[in-house]
Amino acid sequence: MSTRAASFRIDCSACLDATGKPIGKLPDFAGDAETLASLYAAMVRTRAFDAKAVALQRTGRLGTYGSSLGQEAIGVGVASAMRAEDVLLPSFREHGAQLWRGVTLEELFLYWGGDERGNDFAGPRRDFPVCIPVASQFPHAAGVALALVQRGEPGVAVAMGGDGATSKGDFYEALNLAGAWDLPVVFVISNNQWAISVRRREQTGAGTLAQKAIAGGLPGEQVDGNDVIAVRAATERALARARDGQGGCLIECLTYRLGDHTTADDASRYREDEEVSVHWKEEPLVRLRNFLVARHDWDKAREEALLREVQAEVEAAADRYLAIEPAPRRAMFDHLHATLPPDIAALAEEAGDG
Amino acid sequence: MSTRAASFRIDCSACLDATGKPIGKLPDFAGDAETLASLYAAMVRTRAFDAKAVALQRTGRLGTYGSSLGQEAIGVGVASAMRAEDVLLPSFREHGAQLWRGVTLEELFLYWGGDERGNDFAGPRRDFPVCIPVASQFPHAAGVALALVQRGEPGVAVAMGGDGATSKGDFYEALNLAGAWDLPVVFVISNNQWAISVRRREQTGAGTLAQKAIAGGLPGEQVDGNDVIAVRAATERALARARDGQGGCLIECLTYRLGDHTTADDASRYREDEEVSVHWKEEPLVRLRNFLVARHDWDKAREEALLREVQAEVEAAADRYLAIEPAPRRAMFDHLHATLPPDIAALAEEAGDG
Amino acid sequence: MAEMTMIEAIRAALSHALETDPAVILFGEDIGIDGGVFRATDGLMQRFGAARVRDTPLSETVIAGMAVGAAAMGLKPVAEIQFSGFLYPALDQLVNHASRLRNRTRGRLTCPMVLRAPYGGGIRAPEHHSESPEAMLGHIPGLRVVIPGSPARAYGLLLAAIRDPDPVVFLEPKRIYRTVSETVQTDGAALPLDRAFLLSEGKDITLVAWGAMLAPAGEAVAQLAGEGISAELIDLSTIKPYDRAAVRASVEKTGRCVIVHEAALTAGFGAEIAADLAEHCLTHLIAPIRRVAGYDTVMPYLRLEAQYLPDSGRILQAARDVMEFT
Amino acid sequence: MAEMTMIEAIRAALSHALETDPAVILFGEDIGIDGGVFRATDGLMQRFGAARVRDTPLSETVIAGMAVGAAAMGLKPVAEIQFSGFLYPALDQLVNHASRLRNRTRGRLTCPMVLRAPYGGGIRAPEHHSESPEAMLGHIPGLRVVIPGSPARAYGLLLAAIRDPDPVVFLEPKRIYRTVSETVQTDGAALPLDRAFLLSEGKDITLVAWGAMLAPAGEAVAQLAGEGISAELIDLSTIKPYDRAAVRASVEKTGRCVIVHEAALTAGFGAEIAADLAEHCLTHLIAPIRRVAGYDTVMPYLRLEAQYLPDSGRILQAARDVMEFT
Ligand SMILES: Cc1ncc(C[n+]2csc(CCOP(=O)(O)OP(=O)(O)O)c2C)c(N)n1
Ligand SMILES: Cc1ncc(C[n+]2csc(CCOP(=O)(O)OP(=O)(O)O)c2C)c(N)n1
Ligand SMILES: [Mg+2]
Ligand SMILES: [Mg+2]
Repeated sequence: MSTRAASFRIDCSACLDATGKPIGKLPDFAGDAETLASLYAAMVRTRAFDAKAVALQRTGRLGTYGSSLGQEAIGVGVASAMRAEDVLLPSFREHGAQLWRGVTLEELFLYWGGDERGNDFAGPRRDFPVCIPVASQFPHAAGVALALVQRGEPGVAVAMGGDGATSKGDFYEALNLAGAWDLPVVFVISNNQWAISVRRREQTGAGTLAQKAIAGGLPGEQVDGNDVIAVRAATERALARARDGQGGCLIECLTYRLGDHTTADDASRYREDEEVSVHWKEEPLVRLRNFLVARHDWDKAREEALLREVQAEVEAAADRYLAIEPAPRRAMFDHLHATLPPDIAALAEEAGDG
Repeated sequence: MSTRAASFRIDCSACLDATGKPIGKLPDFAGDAETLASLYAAMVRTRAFDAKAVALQRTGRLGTYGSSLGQEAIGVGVASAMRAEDVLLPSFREHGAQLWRGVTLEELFLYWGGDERGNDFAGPRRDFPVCIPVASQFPHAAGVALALVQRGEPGVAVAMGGDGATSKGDFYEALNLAGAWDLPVVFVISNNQWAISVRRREQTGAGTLAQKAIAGGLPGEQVDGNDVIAVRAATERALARARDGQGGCLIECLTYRLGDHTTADDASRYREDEEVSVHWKEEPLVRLRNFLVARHDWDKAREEALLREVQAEVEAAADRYLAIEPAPRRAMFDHLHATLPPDIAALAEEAGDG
Repeated sequence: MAEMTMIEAIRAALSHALETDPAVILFGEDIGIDGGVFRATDGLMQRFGAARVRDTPLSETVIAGMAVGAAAMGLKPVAEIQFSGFLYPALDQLVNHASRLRNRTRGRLTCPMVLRAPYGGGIRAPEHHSESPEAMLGHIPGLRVVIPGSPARAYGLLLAAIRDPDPVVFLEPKRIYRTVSETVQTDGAALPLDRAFLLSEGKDITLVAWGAMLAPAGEAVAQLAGEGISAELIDLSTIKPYDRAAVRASVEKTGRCVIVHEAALTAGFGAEIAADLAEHCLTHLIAPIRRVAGYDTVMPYLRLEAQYLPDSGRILQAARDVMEFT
Repeated sequence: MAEMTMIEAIRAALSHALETDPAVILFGEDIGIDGGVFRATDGLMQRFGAARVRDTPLSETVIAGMAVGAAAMGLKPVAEIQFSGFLYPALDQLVNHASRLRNRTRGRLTCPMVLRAPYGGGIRAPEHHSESPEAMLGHIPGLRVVIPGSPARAYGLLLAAIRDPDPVVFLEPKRIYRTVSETVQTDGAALPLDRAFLLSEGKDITLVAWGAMLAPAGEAVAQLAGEGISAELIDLSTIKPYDRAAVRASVEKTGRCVIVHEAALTAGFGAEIAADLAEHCLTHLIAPIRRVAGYDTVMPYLRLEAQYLPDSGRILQAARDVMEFT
């Protein structure tokens, strides 16, 4: 004899369709022109940074770089829902989130240019730097959330990773711990359909990535990740629940990686341009711009002013970055320990000033 | 706007209630007295081995040992549904499964007595030995299943672990891979409600452990783990699907650890006897015996004969084990590599014959 | 001040840290109501509450990773890995994060965490419960590795590890958790990290050991004394970064050295010590540097365990060989 | 027979193994249609099919664990870890299973697997992509660790690793994947494991190196020749178990030794080599054994990478110091 032990449901939310037309009722903030304009500007700024970073890498002035082209709505939507007291733990592809949080363009250029000083954020002092070992930031997020709870602070930890990251054990262990301890941590998965050359459906047999939350006893949901309004709204709901002591959750943001995996990758080896072009029709900037034009009288003049402003800002930041001298060899020992142990200090001497 | 993206359901099955009364329709094999008697005998034999192993440890003649007291129905139910060509990858508490598969009592005593020779099974040559690092057997099971598929062999990999094992990343990674590749592997979770001193509900926020399968896109179900008929039936269904190329699944067997975690543990430090006594009313042997008596004229005579026979067998095996001399020191190098590299051979010489 | 075993001294240090520093938090498997499988945290959850002494799910990766995240936020996590054999799933977090968080953020985020783990053989434990991984950990820049050699040193070094602003792996030689007691000043005084302890002075030969190997090494020293050989015994205590100056000074004095550890010989930490001497004290060496270590094979199950672990006999033999070398 | 770079030679070896042994199977991240991020498996999926050349989910633990399970069943898995910096989640499977499956089952189950991983610095890669973990792996009993030093050796040693009945970690010095070409006999002939290769004979000093460090070491040898110093250069090739006899013989001849590796100095594999010489060749040593290695700090990001990695200048300096020692 068989009885039902449990049942679950995963929902998917959206606010604007690909053309920018509203689908159903919009969240209140969508009525505020300033707010939406700032979200749009942040996405434009992110894309401009991306373009410059790729250009610098192509000319040997930056290291390997992973563009967020087409995924700007996720970083901006998530970060714009966060408060200063929250803590961001990004993957290597959430430049938009980092920039919104106050990491400077110059700091990002420095990091991707191969200089540790790029992680010494002047702005969000508690935010984690980019995490390269995939999914290893999720356990950190659990620890950050634990510290917030332990100290009675109001913040929430927000960890971001890709679809590939959901295959790793540390992602799952963190999810399970967050569920067991009801920690205030939000797991954001930027499902851009690819992990380098591996398709989303080859990554897991799960029909959605949101359903992985069920394994940890957390709520999971999908959202249109090219819809910055929907992403922000979903994140606001998640953060509100977490702040309210109702624990964490998983948000799967559906998007598409329009560019190569990184500047070291050649996506034409494993996917057709036709596939990519289809997704260009759904990218997040046009969509929000159409909505701004239709609802908040955005126009050519403002658009051009924004582009000029952002271009100038990015170029100026790139110039400042390029003007920064590499640190001296000795710097590689400066922050190994709070104070260098004698044993290692001796070796550091040997290294000399370089 | 929000739409449904996916929905799931977890069922729980049972055949006999705690008193041995049938619940609903029974599987065909339950009509066969011989089959049920053999399942009962196997559980009695497992319990007798357990008792002897604990006694030997208490008198310093065995190493630390983990009893399966109260969980016999799982190992016996699962193994009795398997075929010789299938491969078992057990945790450290599935003595019943190993014995049914043909591992000898003597081999088990040797292993738990601290002698590698106990893993050189004369019977099931492809079965894996006990796995001590929790959950690390699940990735092996994925590999075993891959090899079976690759070679076009009919077998299925059956990996068994505890409730605590479901918190580990390797459990999840294996589950996800099995789902992504549709591998013939069955994950059996013996949920005995405890991971040493940690309660099942402290282990995860998930309401069931079966639902963890959803994260890997696999079917998951619960079964009454004290009901050997139900466990065997569920395993038969799972194996049939896997053999049929329909992929793997997860079976959560609900049971209770009636004894200490191991002979090194003192459960009275963290749980009340009252709680344990409640579960004694649901243990698997009495339940099946009642059913045998009611349906298959099992009687006192057969019961006593069985106990005598099993006792004698266990004592004889223990005596043979105790008579085995430890291997010479040199043996620690015998199977390090197929042929000992010169570098290490030299060190082995130094070790001498011991 | 009291007679204590090492496990009691560790408990006393943890208890003192919890009392005196609200940022200290303990988590691990079975460290709460059960008090840890070796009782290192016995009574601490009852005394300091389930919020500060937490049982985790069975997840070593998240135990280590959570410690990194919590430490970066200013807590001082003291996490337990139940046995060092189960530390490997935590290694990625130690190598790629804990050891370099300060460095990669130029000091903006730091990682004042301690990861405790019982290690080593000699207690007839099951498979995978008796290995010695200190050499692997000792190769990780930015990480400290400490192994206490006595109850008093366990107390003082664990407090030092907890107070240290950087990550420390604290490996506890479980074989001597209860074998010896000594007087421990439970006054909250820490002992210095990165320093070796001179256990006995000598002029003829230097023995370097740590953890449970100090006992057989000590027996060897006594034996040698009987044979008119004056041996100096050094407890390395901090494996990484270790006290090169102390070891060099001793060998420059004695001209002879035997290094002892349980871990397999090849690429064991003894190799670093011998290599350092071969570079910096060569001209003082009267005899070859000998390493007495576990054999280069898998740690055998308990029936052969005693045949694998270095004992005073093997140490003595090596010392005599070195003394007789001409 | 053809001119090949190391990456081409590796591809040729993999291709030969797939052709000649149906038990061989390849899996890893992006090794299929993409041919691996360094193209080691370029075209192999297309040629041998997606069943034998498989893209895995992003799961290093299961990549290693699945290899163990498949190998125990008689397949010969050749798994790829995309960069050695992401090998740590696989370490538990290497230490606790792959390296000891044969031993713990007394030979009933074996583990003929190969785990390939590009390692080392020098290609301006992102954070975590440039480290050298060979010493940690070299400490694991039951595991072989091989590092090829040239295209031809990569071809022959990879075939040997695949044919070996036991587990091998095959670390590929990605910095020299494409820097040099040489003629490679692609006739399926394997080269011996556990043996060092003598790259140049000399009588005054022995240089021991492996992987990408052979290039600067070779430059140093040439420089020294110009200065009238005859240096012997040994490519260790198999790190564990290594060819102690060859290194000892060379140093007994030259009396001097400099060991070079990219990994951090402390507890790097060079320590084992120096320690072995300090025990077995002490009386032949004319000068201290020097190790030229990565500094004991975290591998810096690319802007300082060149300042961290040993170069011919540092090797030369060490060799000259050793030669001038009196
Ligand atoms: C643990 C680990 N394994 C492998 C890599 C190499 N790698 C870098 S990004 C990447 C794919 C990540 O895919 P996804 O998580 O979907 O993020 P995306 O790149 O699509 O944003 C891989 C395999 C890594 N960085 N970390
Ligand atoms: C990776 C790992 N961590 C810790 C341990 C120590 N340990 C042995 S059994 C156990 C609890 C296992 O609980 P569960 O999976 O429920 O199995 P059970 O013992 O209840 O059968 C622990 C923590 C281990 N063996 N492996
Ligand atoms: Mg992706
Ligand atoms: Mg359990």
